[in-house]
Amino acid sequence: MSGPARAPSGEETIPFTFDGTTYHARPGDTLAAALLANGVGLVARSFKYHRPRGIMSAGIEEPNALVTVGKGGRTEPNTRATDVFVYPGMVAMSQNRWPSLSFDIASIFGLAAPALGAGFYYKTFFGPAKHWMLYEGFIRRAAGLGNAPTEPDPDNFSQRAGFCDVLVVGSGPAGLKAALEAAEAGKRVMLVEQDAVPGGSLLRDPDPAIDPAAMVERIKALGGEVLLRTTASGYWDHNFLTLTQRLVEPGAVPPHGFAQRLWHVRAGRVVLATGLIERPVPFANNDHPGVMLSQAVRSYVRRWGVLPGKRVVVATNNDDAYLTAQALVEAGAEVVALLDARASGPAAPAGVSVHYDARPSSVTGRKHALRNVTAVIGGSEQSFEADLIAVSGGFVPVSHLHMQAGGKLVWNEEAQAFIPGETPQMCETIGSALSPPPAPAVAPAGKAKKSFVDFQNDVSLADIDLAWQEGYRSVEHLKRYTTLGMATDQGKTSNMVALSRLAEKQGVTVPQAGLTTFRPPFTPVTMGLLAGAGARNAGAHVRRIPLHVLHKAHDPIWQPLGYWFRPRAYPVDGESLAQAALREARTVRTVAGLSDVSTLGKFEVSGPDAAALLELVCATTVGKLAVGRGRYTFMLREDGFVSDDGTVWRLAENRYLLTSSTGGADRMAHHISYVRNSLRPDLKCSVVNVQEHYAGIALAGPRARSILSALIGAEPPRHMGYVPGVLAGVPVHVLAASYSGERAFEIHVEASHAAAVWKAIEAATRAEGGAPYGLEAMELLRIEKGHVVVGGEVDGRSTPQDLGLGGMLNKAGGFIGAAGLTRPALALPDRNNLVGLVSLDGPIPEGGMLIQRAGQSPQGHVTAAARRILEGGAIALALLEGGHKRHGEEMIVSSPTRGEKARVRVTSPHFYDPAGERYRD
Amino acid sequence: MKTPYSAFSLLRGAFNGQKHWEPAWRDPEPRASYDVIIIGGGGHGLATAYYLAKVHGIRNVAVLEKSWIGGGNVGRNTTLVRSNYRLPQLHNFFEFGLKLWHNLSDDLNYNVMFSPRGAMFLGHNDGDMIKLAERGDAMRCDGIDAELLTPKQIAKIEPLLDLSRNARFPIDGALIQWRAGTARHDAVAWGYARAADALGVDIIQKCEVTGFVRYGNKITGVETTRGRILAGRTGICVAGHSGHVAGLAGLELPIESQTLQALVTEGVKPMVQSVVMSQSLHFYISQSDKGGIVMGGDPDNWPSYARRGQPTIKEHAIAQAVTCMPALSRLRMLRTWSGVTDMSFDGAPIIGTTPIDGLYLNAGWCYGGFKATPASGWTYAHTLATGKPHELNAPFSLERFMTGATIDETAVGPMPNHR
Amino acid sequence: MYQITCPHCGPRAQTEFTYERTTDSVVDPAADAHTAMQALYTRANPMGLDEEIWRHTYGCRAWMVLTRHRVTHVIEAVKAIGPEALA
Amino acid sequence: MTDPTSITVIPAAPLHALEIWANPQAVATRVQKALGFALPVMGRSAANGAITLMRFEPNVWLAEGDVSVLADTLGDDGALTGIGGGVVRFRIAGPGWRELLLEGGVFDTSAAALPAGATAATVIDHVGVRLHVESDDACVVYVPSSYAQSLHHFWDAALPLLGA
Repeated sequence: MSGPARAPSGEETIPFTFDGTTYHARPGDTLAAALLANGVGLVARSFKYHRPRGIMSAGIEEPNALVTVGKGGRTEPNTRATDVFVYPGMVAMSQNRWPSLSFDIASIFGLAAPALGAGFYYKTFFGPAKHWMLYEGFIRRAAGLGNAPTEPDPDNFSQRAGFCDVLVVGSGPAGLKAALEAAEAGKRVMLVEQDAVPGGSLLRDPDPAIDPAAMVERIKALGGEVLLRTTASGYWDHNFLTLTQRLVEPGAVPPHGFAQRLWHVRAGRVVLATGLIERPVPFANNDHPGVMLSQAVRSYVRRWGVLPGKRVVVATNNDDAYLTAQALVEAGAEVVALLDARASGPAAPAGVSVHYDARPSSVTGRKHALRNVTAVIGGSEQSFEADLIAVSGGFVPVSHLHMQAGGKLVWNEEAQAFIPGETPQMCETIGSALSPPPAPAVAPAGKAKKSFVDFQNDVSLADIDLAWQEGYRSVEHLKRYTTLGMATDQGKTSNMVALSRLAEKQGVTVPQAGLTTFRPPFTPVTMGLLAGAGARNAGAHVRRIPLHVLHKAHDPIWQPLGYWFRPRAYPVDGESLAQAALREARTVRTVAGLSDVSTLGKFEVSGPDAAALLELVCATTVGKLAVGRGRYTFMLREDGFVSDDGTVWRLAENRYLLTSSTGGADRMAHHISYVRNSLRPDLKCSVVNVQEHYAGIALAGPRARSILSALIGAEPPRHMGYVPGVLAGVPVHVLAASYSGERAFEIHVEASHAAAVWKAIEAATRAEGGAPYGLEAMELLRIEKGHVVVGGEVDGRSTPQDLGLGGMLNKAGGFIGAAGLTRPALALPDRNNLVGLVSLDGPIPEGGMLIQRAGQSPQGHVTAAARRILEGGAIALALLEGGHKRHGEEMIVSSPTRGEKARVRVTSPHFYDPAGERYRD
Repeated sequence: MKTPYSAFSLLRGAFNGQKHWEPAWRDPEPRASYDVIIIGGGGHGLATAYYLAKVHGIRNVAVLEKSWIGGGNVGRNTTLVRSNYRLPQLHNFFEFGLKLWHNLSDDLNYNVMFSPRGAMFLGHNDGDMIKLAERGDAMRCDGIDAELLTPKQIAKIEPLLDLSRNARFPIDGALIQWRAGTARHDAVAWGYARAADALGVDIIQKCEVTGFVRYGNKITGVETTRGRILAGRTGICVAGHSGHVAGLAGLELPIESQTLQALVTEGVKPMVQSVVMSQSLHFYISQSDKGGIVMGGDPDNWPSYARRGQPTIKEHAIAQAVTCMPALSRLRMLRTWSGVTDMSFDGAPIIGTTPIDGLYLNAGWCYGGFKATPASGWTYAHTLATGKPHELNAPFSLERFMTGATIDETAVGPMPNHR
Repeated sequence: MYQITCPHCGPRAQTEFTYERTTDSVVDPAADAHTAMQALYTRANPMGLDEEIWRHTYGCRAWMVLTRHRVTHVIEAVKAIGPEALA
Repeated sequence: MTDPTSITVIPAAPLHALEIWANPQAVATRVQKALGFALPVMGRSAANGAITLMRFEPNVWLAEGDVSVLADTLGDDGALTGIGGGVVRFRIAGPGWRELLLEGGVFDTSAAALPAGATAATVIDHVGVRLHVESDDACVVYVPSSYAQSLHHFWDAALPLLGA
């Protein structure tokens, strides 16, 4: 084509650029329509051979005309020019070419094509894997299509739930009618249309009796929801569909900040009015710019007033293409020949010469258009000078959603097409997808090597033949070996052509040859849209502790703990983390410190059977606790390994408080609910998760008792005791439990009132020379004390005996995990046991391996490393094979990844006050 | 003999229209009996047959495939190959396999495109980094490569990762295994099939096992849709459907079948060099040679045999990946697929004998079967040839669950849906 | 995404639910060790209907048993199993 | 122009979980006597001037307000447990509240599915929330305190989208 392909109307008011050149479009133009109108026929390069490609279709099935649209973080590579509407200032670029679209060096790959047939890469590039990587580097750079953006995406993506009685997909004549009827019957209706205007095939073949816009208004007036630029892309179980809605065109700036919306729709019934896709025709060079689908040509002529060619050959095996010839003639083009593969056809437009038993065999072309079409007519060849060929190889029903829904397909011999059949879901297909026009099978007339089937991936008939020859005969093997149908169009135009060839090779009918399945999505879906709001936070909101604001005032170092953030240390005067943590830990050892322990798992268990439930969940005794007493406890999984630990307190006759680790809190909540509701629904008790209800403040140190005593105006409980109290005017639970190894208390207070309590304790503590301490100091304290931590020593692979907790097991049994614990491997002497390590030289690398000599396979590893808080010297906790019996042994901790090493002596894990004299009464 | 694959032979084909290539494998009729029958023509089954023939000289072998070879999980995964496990039983096993991977293309005379581009686990906080160091140290002490990376070093490999400190999950470092990478999944199945076929193994497609031939406590063959076939030893190798096939022999397994989804985006020019995985988030991404970003996440953690995933599970994995690599936002998800995975009850595979004589089991690969293909085939062939496990698969016995010697890498216990 | 008809809340999206285990793998805390481990470590795992314990975790928090087909995903029955089912 | 849709944090109020594990009929009778209204059925609420009971679970009611009158009605058949410290209440009011709650959600908030007086527990943007429809014009959303700020941001960002 040369020069503009439509007469200027004065409406060409929308400026846009393609490869840096400014053009003008009319409102309603797709990029493809606008490019054709401006005489741009060469739009892209193919994937493998970099062959010149133009616009083949007028819809989402487009395999060739892929461009990059947008700028910066809004850049959308691989956008189909036929599926983006031009907006002012739109920037479009061609891709997969260098240095330019019209002169692409990589097109020399085309010369090597005879050696680069299907699967060639499986047969060469041998040698060590490193050699392959070298070749691969070239292949990778040559492959790919557009470039991904490198800047962050400035836009948001919405995800929204939708519900309806009837979801109609497609707003062609059948879809409009179905939607309107359902709306009139009082149903809740959603009608979705991927185009920007309703009408479907009516936009190409108007019917004066049907007014799409009026019907849409009527549906809306009846309460129906009509979503344009929305594609039903996934059909999932239980009539659940995902719809992708463009709120603005690709690359455009959204006024409300949201580029697209993903609908999660549950539909009572789904009506698929998805229509047909036209089949291309295989012949030599059938991928050249100027080879277009017949209905697409008609669309450009009728809907957009664009004439994609002036001298046109129409090639068909069905009646529909005669309408294209008619439209072309009406628009002033010359139809130089109508090639009908059949023996007869309907009446042709006046002046058009029809050839029967006529099939195109090859074309030659210039950059933006064709020059010549050669056909086999009867037995002989004939050439036509033409700049465009409009082809129709029949029609393929759009049955993707039907198949995604689990539906079956039925073969229609007359149309050589699969038609939607039965479906297990509440779903039906209506309209033209059920009745494609008759179109007989036609043997290709051109050379197989240049007759393309999958245009984007450069798969030709010869590639299909080669795959067959090499034994890749199941349709899945064929597809995978040739990459047929794996391009961004997912084989929408190639599947049936390829299947016909396969059937021909096998000497069977097409349905016998098989069919590949369609899986979501129908058309490609933007990743940011699928991520939704989660693109910013990985779908994981930060969880804020109740005293967040108070801590923030101290500008602590924060530590993530699951989704929580807790103060790790409160550095002052430019302290490092380690310095701050050591100061804080020393303060706790010598004076007192307070710490936020709000994120602990907490459960209030009440009722006459509360103890019975707790003795199932906990592996220690619980029922013997007196009111006002508590104890350390731990929980096992059913397989006998320790899953969590905490404390349990008898608050009142029939009321207990159970605490558990922060990291395991959600898991523990679920587990307790399972035990209570599923295993023992008969128990008379209530379990309430009070993790967030109570904020928790730990107060620890030699002066903790006196500080607290003054604050609550009463004697604090003795070790492992509980008293209710009032602090800063707020009711609190005071629990005497020590994690640090010092005299210590946990004060639990309703979270909404926790600030006053923290402030009072902090003030009193600071007045005594104490200070707040964070998780890092807590870690130093508990390691020195030899307390295990969930996620550290409690690693999910340890038994109570491994951790030195065996003596606390409930002798009566009956707890969850008792059975698992009896298995022989859980009692082997060489299991990993908890030990302490004392360094004989420098710091002990945390996570390092315990070995006896270099080159030996590890016998254990360091779970936590620290230093003696007051005395100095590196210590650690470790899990060591047979460790309980190896105290005194010298070993090496080795960390090759960090180049660190330490000589250590194996000891008891209790480095500090092993008798507990500092807090016992 | 088949025409060997080589660049020269390809060039020769350029002048004859590539007409000289024979079928990659024959399409034989099943014989009445074999020394060994392998149920399942996936990667593991075909590899097992290949090593039986090559290493043990047992060539009277049939691989029975109910559909088309390579159509199970070997054809529906994310092509990752690595041996960076924490527990020694696992890293030793997978490392043995990784060594086989490095020469697999030459061994099979089929380019499986194994590409050791490096696989890194990201760490998002100090706790993660210690766990990664622990894993790396465990590997290094056992002679397996692993290297800790700083954020700066990561930026050189993967500049598009969000390495800012204010990221929701800031990247504090990574543990990379340079010798790990990706391979072309279909080629692995086809390469093993072609090589096994060349050694005389019968690959029988469209042959579904419908029952077992049993004498007392011994399995002596199988009933199939193509008739009864007898065998000295029968090996189940149908990960994903192990529960179903073992059920035909009356075995109940510590396995639940779940769906694992994966996806690929439209192709773009190179943007991801290595394989990126996250310790705290549950996604993994790499870029295929065609330019598509291949990614996966957690399984749909409830039972299913449907090869049909749920969209919200995928969306969550994508959210995690886009958060870490914002440049993925405007790429488009092109294709999705699902595999049915054998979720074993400690997360580790099962390769070995069963309580039934003559019947062997290779199962429970969870979502890690692809990378295991050579090692699994090698050790399973050893087990089928000798009747005893190879030292590498000895820990992966079926009995370990009842004895308690589980190999629990993720340490979450027996419930696969808690993993 | 399934639609699960909660016995208490009616039809709801699967997102609100969590799967726990099959009924054949429930470990009775009173069972002897061998029986308990057999229950824990074997599953029928049929390519057909099975009974599964689910919880409406992010809804009414109640527990239920689904009779669900592993291939078609059709949920044939749902029954409540918590304390409320004893009333 | 209609009133915009608004998101407001309501000051903390006493909240309790009221769980009944035995003799539900007898407890229901005692509770009705004490409160002057019957325990609401699943998915509904009931109130007098001092207390609102909302039923989100088969055996548990969320009690908002002064529960002192309930203490004597339970005996050994049930218990009250405070949970108010862990909940932030948002009132979402105005013409767009139903649409806003579809963002990131999975639950049908249409008037037919969620009329005034109805209650429902569901998930919004990965957070477990409880809804109580005060009137056709407003819904109170009970959000775990730790997630409240994040969800508030999420809703604020989505406000300009209403009607788009």
